Amino acid sequence: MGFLDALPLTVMDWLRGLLGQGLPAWGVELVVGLIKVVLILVVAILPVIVLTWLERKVLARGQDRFGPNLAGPYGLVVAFADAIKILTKEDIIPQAADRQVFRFAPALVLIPTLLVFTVVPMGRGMIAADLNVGILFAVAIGSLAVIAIIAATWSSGNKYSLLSMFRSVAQLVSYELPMAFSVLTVVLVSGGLSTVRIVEAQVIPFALVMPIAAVTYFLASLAEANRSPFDLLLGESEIVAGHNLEYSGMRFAMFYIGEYAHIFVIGALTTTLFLGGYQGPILPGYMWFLIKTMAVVYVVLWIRCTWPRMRIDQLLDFSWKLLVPLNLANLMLVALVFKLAGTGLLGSLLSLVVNVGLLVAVGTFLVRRARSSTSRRTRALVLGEV
Amino acid sequence: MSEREIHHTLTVPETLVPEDLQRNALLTSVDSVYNWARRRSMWPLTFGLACCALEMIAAGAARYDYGRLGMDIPFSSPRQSDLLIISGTITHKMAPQLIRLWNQMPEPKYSIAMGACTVSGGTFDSYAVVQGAAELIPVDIYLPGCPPRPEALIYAFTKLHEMVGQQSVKTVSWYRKEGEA
Amino acid sequence: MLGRGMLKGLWVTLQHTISSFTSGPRRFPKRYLDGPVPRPEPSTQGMLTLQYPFEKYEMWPRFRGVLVHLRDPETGQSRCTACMACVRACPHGVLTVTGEGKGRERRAKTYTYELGRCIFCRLCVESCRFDAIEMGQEYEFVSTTQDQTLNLEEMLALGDRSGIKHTGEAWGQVE
Amino acid sequence: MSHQATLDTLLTRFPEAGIERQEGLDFTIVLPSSLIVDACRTLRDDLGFDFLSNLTAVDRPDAFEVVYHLYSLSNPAPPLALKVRLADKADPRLASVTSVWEGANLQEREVYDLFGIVFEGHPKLERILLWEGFPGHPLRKDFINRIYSFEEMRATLPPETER
Repeated sequence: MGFLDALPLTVMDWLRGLLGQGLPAWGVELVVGLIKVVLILVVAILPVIVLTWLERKVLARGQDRFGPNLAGPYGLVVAFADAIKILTKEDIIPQAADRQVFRFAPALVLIPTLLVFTVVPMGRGMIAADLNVGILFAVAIGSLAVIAIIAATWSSGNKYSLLSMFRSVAQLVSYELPMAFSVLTVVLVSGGLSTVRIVEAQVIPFALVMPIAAVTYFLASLAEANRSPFDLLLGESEIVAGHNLEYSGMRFAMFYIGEYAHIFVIGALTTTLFLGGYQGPILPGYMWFLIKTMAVVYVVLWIRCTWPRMRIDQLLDFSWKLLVPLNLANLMLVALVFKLAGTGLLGSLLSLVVNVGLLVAVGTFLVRRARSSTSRRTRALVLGEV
Repeated sequence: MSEREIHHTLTVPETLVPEDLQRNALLTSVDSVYNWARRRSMWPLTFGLACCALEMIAAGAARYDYGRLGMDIPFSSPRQSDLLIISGTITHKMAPQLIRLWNQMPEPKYSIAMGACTVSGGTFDSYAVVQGAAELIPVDIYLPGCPPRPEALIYAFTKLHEMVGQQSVKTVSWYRKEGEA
Repeated sequence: MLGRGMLKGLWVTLQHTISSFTSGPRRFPKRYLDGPVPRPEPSTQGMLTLQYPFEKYEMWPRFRGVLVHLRDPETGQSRCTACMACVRACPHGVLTVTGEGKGRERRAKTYTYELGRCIFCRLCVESCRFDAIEMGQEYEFVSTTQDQTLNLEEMLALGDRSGIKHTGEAWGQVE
Repeated sequence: MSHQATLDTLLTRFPEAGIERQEGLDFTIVLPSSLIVDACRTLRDDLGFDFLSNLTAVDRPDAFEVVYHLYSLSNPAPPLALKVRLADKADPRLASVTSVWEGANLQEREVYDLFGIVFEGHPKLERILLWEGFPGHPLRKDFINRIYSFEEMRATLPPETER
C-alpha cells in the first residue's frame, strides 16, 4: 500500500487528531461523519455534471455527430448551462396533481441513490459505513427508487404517467429476482455480505469467474435504473415522457440528476461486485475504482447509443424465461464447484468452465427449440429469421 | 439582406429600473450568464406536422446536427422544453392541440414558425388550414421556405439566440406576478 | 441470432465512435479555412457534420433559393418590363408588380416579393420572357414579422451575389 | 379461383349487378345500393377478397358514386372495383360495410366527412378530418372554398368539445 493509496486516510486521520485537541470524542465523530456525508454528496453529484456532458458526447460520436460543442471548449460546460436554465424555468404544478406528493416525489428520487454510496468502498479503507450486510443494504435501498416513481406518476394526475408506472413496477419486480440471484452467487463465493469483504475476495475479478452472474447483474441494474434498452418507462412514442411528464424546472432537474446518479451507482456496484473494486496494480485504489466505474458507465452509454428500446413483453420474457432459470442453474452449479474444488485458482477456473458450458448448453437448447418451433416470433427472436 | 436587423418581439417597458441603475454591473453580468445558459441549453419540442418535419429531423441528424448548439435533447413533453418548432401545415383540426402544447410549456419559452405553411398558410388557401401560426400563438421567428434547408433552420436558431441575448432579467415578463406591468 | 445482432450493433457504433475522431479532420481539410465546403459524396464515411454558422456548403447550380433579379449588362438595371406574366403564373399571389412607361420603354417601378408565402416552384421564372428573374442561391432569411417582403433593389443585390448570368443557365434551357 | 370465375359467380348470385367496364382481367362492377353488404360478404367469404384497400366517393352530376377497391391477399388475383350509385343527392344513404371489413371504419368516416354520405350501421359516424360543426362537405362539387379563421372554427365547435 503506497503513500498515494493511503493519502485520503492519512488526511482523515490528521483531521481527526486536529479535531481531537479541541473537541470531545463524540464531537470528532460528528464532524468526521458530516465530512463523510459531504464527500458522498460530492461523489454522487459531481459525476452527474460530467455524465450529462459525456452522455451527449458519446451518443453524438456514435452517430457521427459532434454533440454540444459551442458551450465552452468541447462543450464542456453545457451541464452548467442546463443547470442555470432549468433552475430559472417556470415551475408548473398541474391542477389535477396531488400537490403535496407532487412536491415531495422529486426529493425521494435522489435519496436511495445517495444511500447506496455509503456502502461502496471507493478505495482501500475508504468506505463511509462498512456494514456487515452491505450488499443486502445496497440491493434493498436500490429498489426503493421505484417508490419515488410511483409517487411522481400517481401525483401527476396524468394517464401517460400512470401507464409508465405500471411498466416500471412490472420491470422492477421481474428484474429484482435475477439481480438477487447474481448477487447471491457473489455472496456465496466471497463468503460474506460486507462489500469490503467481497472486494477483498476478488483476487481474480468475479466477472472472469462467473460471467453469467456479472452480465445478468449489469443488465438487471440497467433495468432497475430504467436505462436503455429497458427504458420503456420513458417510451416517447407511446407514453410521451414517462414518470417525469408533468415535471418542469427544478423538480424535473431532480429527476434528471437522479437518473445520472443512478448510472454512476450501476458502475460503482458492478465494479465492487464483479470487477474487483479498488484492487489493481500500480495506481492507487481510488483511481482504479474510478477507472473501472467509468468504464462500466461508458458501456451503459454505449448501449444507449446502440440498442433500440425493447417491448414490454420482450422485457418480461427475457427476465422470467431466460435470466431467472439461467441464474438459478448458475447459482447451484457455482456453489457445487466451489464446495468441491475450494475457492482457489482451481475453483475459479472450474467455475468459468461451468459458466461457459452452461451458456453453450442453454444456447443449443434455445436454437433447437426454435428450429422445431413453428412460431414465427420465436424463430425471429432466437434464429434471427423473419 | 440576410443580415437584416432582428427586432425584439417581447415588447416590455424599459422603465422598471431607474436610469442610473440600468448599467448596474452585477445585473449585467447576471444577464449575460442567464442569457448564455438559455442560449446554450435550449431544448426543443419538435412539433412536426408535415413535410417541414423531415427537414427539421435532418437538421438534428448527423450532417447538420443542431445538437452542437446544446439542443440535442428533443423532449416529447412540453413541460421540459424551451422552444416550440412548428414545422408544417397547421390544420384546423390540429390547432387546438398546438395551442394546448404552447400553453403547457413553462416560461421562458420561444417558438419558431418553420416553412411557408406555418408562416402564412402557404399554398393552402383552404377551408382546412390555419393561415399562419401567428393566428394561434405568439411566434418569435418566422422562417420562410418550402421547406427551408436544415441550415436555414439552424440560422433561425442563431437569430433566436441573438434575440435571447438581448433580453434582460430586469425586463422580461415571466418573473412578474399577474397584473404587474 | 441469440443476441449476435446486438453485439454486432455495439461493434458498429464503436467503429463509428472511433472513426468520428480519426476521419473528421481528414475529410474536411478546408474545415477551418474560409469559403464554402464542397458537398461530400454520399458514400463518405466518418464525421460529416457541417458546423453551420462557421462553414457552409456550396449550393448546387439548380438550387432553388429566393427569387432574384438579374441585371441587364448594358443598363445595369433589371430587365423586368412589368408584363405581369410572373404575377399571373404565381399560384399564391406572392408577387406584386407595378410598371411605368409605354411600349419598349416600359420598366418595372416596384417589384414586391412576399417571402412568407412563396413555395419556390419556379413557375414565375419559367413564365418570364425577358430573362429578368431567376431562382438565387440564398436561403438564409428569417424575420420576426409574418409578412417578410423583398423589393426590387434587394432582389437585384441578391442577384449580384448569386452570380447568375442568364435564366435557365443551370437548367439547360439556354441555346 | 380464376378472376373470370369470380365474375361469373358474382353475376349469377346477384343478377342485378352489372359490369361497367372490362379490359382483360380488370373490371368494375356496379351494384344497386341495397345489395352492398350482401355482395361484400359474399366477396369476402366465398371469393377470397379479404382486404378493402380503398373506399371513396365521386360526386357525379346525377349521383354520388361510392367506390370500393378490393384486393385478395390469399390468392394472387387482380383487384376488383365495386361501385354503388346513390341517386338521391339531397340525402345520400348507404349501408355500412364495417361489419364485413373492420378497416372500412375510418374510410367511411372520411367519406362521410368530405361528401356527406351517411353510412347506416356505422359504429361511430363522426367527422374525422374536419372539426365537428364544419358547415358543408368540402369534396362536393357545390362546396365553395373559403378560408376559416381560428375564431370562426372555435365558434362552430359544439360546446362539449375539448378545446
